[in-house]
Amino acid sequence: MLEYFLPRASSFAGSIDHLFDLITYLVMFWFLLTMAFFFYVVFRFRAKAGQKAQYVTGEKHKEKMAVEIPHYLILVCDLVILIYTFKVWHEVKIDMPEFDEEVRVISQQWAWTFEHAGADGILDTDDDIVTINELVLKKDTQYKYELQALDVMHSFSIPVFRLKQDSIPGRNIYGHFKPILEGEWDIQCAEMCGYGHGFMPARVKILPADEYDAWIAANTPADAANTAYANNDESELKEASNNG
Amino acid sequence: MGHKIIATGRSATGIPTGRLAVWWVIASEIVIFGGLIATYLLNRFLHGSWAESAAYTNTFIGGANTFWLLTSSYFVVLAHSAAEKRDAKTARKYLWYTIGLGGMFMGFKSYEYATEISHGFTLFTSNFWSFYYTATGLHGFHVLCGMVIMAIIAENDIKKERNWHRVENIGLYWHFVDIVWIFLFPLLYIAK
Amino acid sequence: MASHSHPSYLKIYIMLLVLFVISVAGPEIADIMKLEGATRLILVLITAFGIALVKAYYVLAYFMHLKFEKIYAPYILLSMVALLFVFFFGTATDAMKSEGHNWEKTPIVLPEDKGFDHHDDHGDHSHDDHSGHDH
Amino acid sequence: MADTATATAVDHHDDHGHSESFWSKYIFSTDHKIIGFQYLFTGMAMGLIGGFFSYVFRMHLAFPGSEVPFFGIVSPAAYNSLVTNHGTIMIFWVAMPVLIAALGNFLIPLMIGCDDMVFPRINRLSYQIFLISAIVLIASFFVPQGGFGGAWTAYPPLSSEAEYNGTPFGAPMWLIAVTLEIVAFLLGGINFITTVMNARAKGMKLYDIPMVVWMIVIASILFMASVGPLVAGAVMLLFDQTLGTGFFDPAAGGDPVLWQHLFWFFGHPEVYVVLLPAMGVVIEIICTFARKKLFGYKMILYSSVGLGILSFFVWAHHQFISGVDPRATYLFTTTTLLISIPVALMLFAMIGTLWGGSIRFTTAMLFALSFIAEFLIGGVTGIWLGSSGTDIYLHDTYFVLAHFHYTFVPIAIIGTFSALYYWFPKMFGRKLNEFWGKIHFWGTIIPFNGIFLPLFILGAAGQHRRIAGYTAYPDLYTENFQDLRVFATGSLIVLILFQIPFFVNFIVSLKRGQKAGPNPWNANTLEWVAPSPPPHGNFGDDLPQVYRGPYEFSVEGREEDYWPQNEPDPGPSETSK
Repeated sequence: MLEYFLPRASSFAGSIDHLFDLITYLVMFWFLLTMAFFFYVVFRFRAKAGQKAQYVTGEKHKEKMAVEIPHYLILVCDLVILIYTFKVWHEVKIDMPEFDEEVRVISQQWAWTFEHAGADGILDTDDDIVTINELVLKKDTQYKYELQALDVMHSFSIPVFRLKQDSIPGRNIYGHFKPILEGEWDIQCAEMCGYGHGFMPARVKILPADEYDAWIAANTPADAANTAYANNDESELKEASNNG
Repeated sequence: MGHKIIATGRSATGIPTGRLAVWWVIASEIVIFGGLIATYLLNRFLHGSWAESAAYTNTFIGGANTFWLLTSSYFVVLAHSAAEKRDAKTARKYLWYTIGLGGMFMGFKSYEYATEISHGFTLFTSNFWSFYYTATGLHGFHVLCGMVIMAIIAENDIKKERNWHRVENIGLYWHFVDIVWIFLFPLLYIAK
Repeated sequence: MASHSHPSYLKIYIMLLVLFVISVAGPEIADIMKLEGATRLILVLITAFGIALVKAYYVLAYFMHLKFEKIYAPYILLSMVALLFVFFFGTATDAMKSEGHNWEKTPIVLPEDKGFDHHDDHGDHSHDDHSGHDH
Repeated sequence: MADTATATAVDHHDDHGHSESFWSKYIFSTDHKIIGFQYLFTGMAMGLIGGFFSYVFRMHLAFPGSEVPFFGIVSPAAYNSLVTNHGTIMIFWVAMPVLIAALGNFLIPLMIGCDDMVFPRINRLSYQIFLISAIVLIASFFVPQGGFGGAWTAYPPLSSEAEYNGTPFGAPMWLIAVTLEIVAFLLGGINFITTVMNARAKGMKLYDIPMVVWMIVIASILFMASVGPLVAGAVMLLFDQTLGTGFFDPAAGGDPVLWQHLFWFFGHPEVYVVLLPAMGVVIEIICTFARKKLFGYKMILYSSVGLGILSFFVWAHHQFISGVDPRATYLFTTTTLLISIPVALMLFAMIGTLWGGSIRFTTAMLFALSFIAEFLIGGVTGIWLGSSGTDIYLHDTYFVLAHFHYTFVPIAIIGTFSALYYWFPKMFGRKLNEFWGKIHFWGTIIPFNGIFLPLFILGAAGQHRRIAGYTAYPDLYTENFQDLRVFATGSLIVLILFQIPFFVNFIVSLKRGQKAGPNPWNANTLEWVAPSPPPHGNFGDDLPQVYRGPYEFSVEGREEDYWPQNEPDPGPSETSK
């Protein structure tokens, strides 16, 4: 159902969407059944003149079973959801597939800094490309991201990827994604991070291989020493975020 | 409050109401101190280096304080015994002994704080010391509260030979404060 | 309550004092016996925390008369302690570790690692001192 | 403890009404009913403040950048402060005082048949601390740099460092207010638990206690057991904020995630702390107006106890994606999905109670029935969020927001209204007007769904919570989504306008409402034995004695369809018990 609102731009977006659909079908079945039963009961047993209510304790075995049996069925549904959930969770958060590219995401009040590994595919080398509030990715490439926070907690959320991960100061958190669609979408911060929390938008740009290579070529810093790391230059960043 | 509340005199559980309430107070205090100790332990296991900080705490003063509290616990039990026999004089005597030992505890504690601060171990030195001051400070606050309540009970109730059950209730609270110290002592002083 | 027979308070008190002496002496004994590593740790843990538990039991059971109290009271207290264990173990998965699956804490240089001198810098630890100063 | 009186035989009860001044009768009274009213009216006043906050930020969301009537331009700082304090107020200063403290104070002594709480003066102290906490919170909006704006969860380092949150005075005051409120409820909770354990009427066994009293007691125990680590954490956070310690500062070796654990270890049981009393209220009302015995009293009781225990094992589902070890999630997902079972069991038992009944649609009953229907939506939407796989996407979106409003609004608003319509005759001796009550009911329920159903859609489309400036996000700032936001805001305004009939009804009925006898609804529980409104001391000199369970409605072979708990058995031949 989610793809009606947002395209699936990552390899695991489909799994999460399928889990969402599965839960929707199971839950909706029970929900509608219960609601229908509820309104039926409310309608059927409305007060009528001269009719007295029944005396039912709910303590008899048969009456208990009437309530308990649906719950065993609910439990089975829970188990189905649970198994599928474990599978999805493992795929998105536990598993760390072999990656081709690396990107470091640094969050701070109130901007995102993305360190792309550049041409050599290794972080912390001279050809790293540092961008602010713009994440540029190559389509159909397995990425590993490293998430850091400089000041307070933020949350790295790309709705089209169905990806979200809080960043915590004092921790490095790793994860992965594989963009499978070309396009440009929002990156949001999903954890309250102060005044500018609502105003730290970033964009993710997914380019086909050739355009991505061109972007790399155009942006690789000529002189690595000039690379503007966000944490060295906060004031500029805050300005950038205000404009964005 | 012109009339007696009937509710207070009822006892469906068989435990007098005042004592039952003290048990619940202790239950809620267990989770408060327990939460603090649990967070301390989490940090302690994470940071092996805290053992070195713990080496600077003064085991002698900590031990002396344990002794004061254990002894005061003994006295408060004797006060309870006396109160059960409706012996106001002995009960008051032992209550005041307990308060005196609580005072000893607080005195040693202040001296300990003073030396540590003069040696540069303040609340801000490191997280170990932050925990140290928070935990012992919270505990010291409870000791102080216990002393004040105990003095009120000794002078306001026992002297006038009424509300005898309050001796037992404050005693329970006092023992609990003692138990907290029994755990804080090895955590902060002995384990290095 | 008045009819129960408990052992003399004095006996309990003396027992508590003996236990207290052992718990304080634990690390000293370890030092005298020149124990190192795991044996020392076990000895200290037993003397410090094992005996703390025993002491707490005696105070609870006899001074607080929990042994003679209605069954509600010990259950109330025990359930609270059990919840603390739930909290501790639930939290220990990340708060107690420096690294885990797909995450790690960035190493922190704690000030006390640098070795404090006992008579060093009196009271000039302002509050922003903790963020990694050198000694 | 400082308040016990020795066991005495029945003392004489003065009729206190005439000789006392306004102050000693209404402000410094130790009467549990007056304290209940104090909590009720303070809670309602705070509810108006919280509701006003929601109006301001919903207006800002519907018409970004434009001036909100009665407020002005909403700056990002103001927006954050508004959402933070809206959440805090609604949970700590509305749901808890009204559902636990007001109802607990008013109902417990009446329902278990005694003259007051066991510690009346501690009870009064509890309210006074609560009032101070409310004043501190309100004052925190007016200090320099404004009120705290770091979300009601107050995650450090944002909440701990003024440099980050920008509110050097607002944040500590917010924390102090919350801590004082917790202390107030600890005192009140000890009072509730002890009263119910010890001061029950003669003959009232455990299974004769009305369900709402059970629920308030279980909620108080849950609160007491869960809040301890948070109190310790609040002290540490307060030191971090005001003194500059580093308990939660990663640079000093602290761990910000630890606060999340401390908070949610309390935060999740807290949901059930407010849910259970509302469930109890609904159960009382359903039994009375369906003229039915409660379906499975013990089953409901045990599942609520099980719910309480299980609620201590689920807290990390608020932290699935917040940096805890991903492997821990397996455990917490499992427990979270399991917790649906006891809740569903209780809802099914309520529907089972309706089955075979003779349902009278009074306003109180309508609210109680709508509680079941609306809470069901809130409950089932929790499955999407409890499942860690979908929570990756839905966490901190409007889906979460709509989900918990579908639980908290039925609890705090619908539950409170049903309780008010039901117990108003007992509180003030007159009935609320049923016609205006029904208008109020439909005017509350329909706009309520109008507010939050669109937010499910917005959440599924990926809009996050607490975002003041979604206009900065091209994917979110589309015409269709904006229509939904405007619709939700419009519904909110309708909802607020429809509260006016309620308040007018309330005030008019105080003076001119239809006079109610002691038992206007023909209910069984003990509070209906006392005169309406009950005098100080409740039952006069003869405290009632209990002979049967609280829900003996429509017993076969009896003339009336109700059988009050205090009515002695007529004889062995007629009893059907």
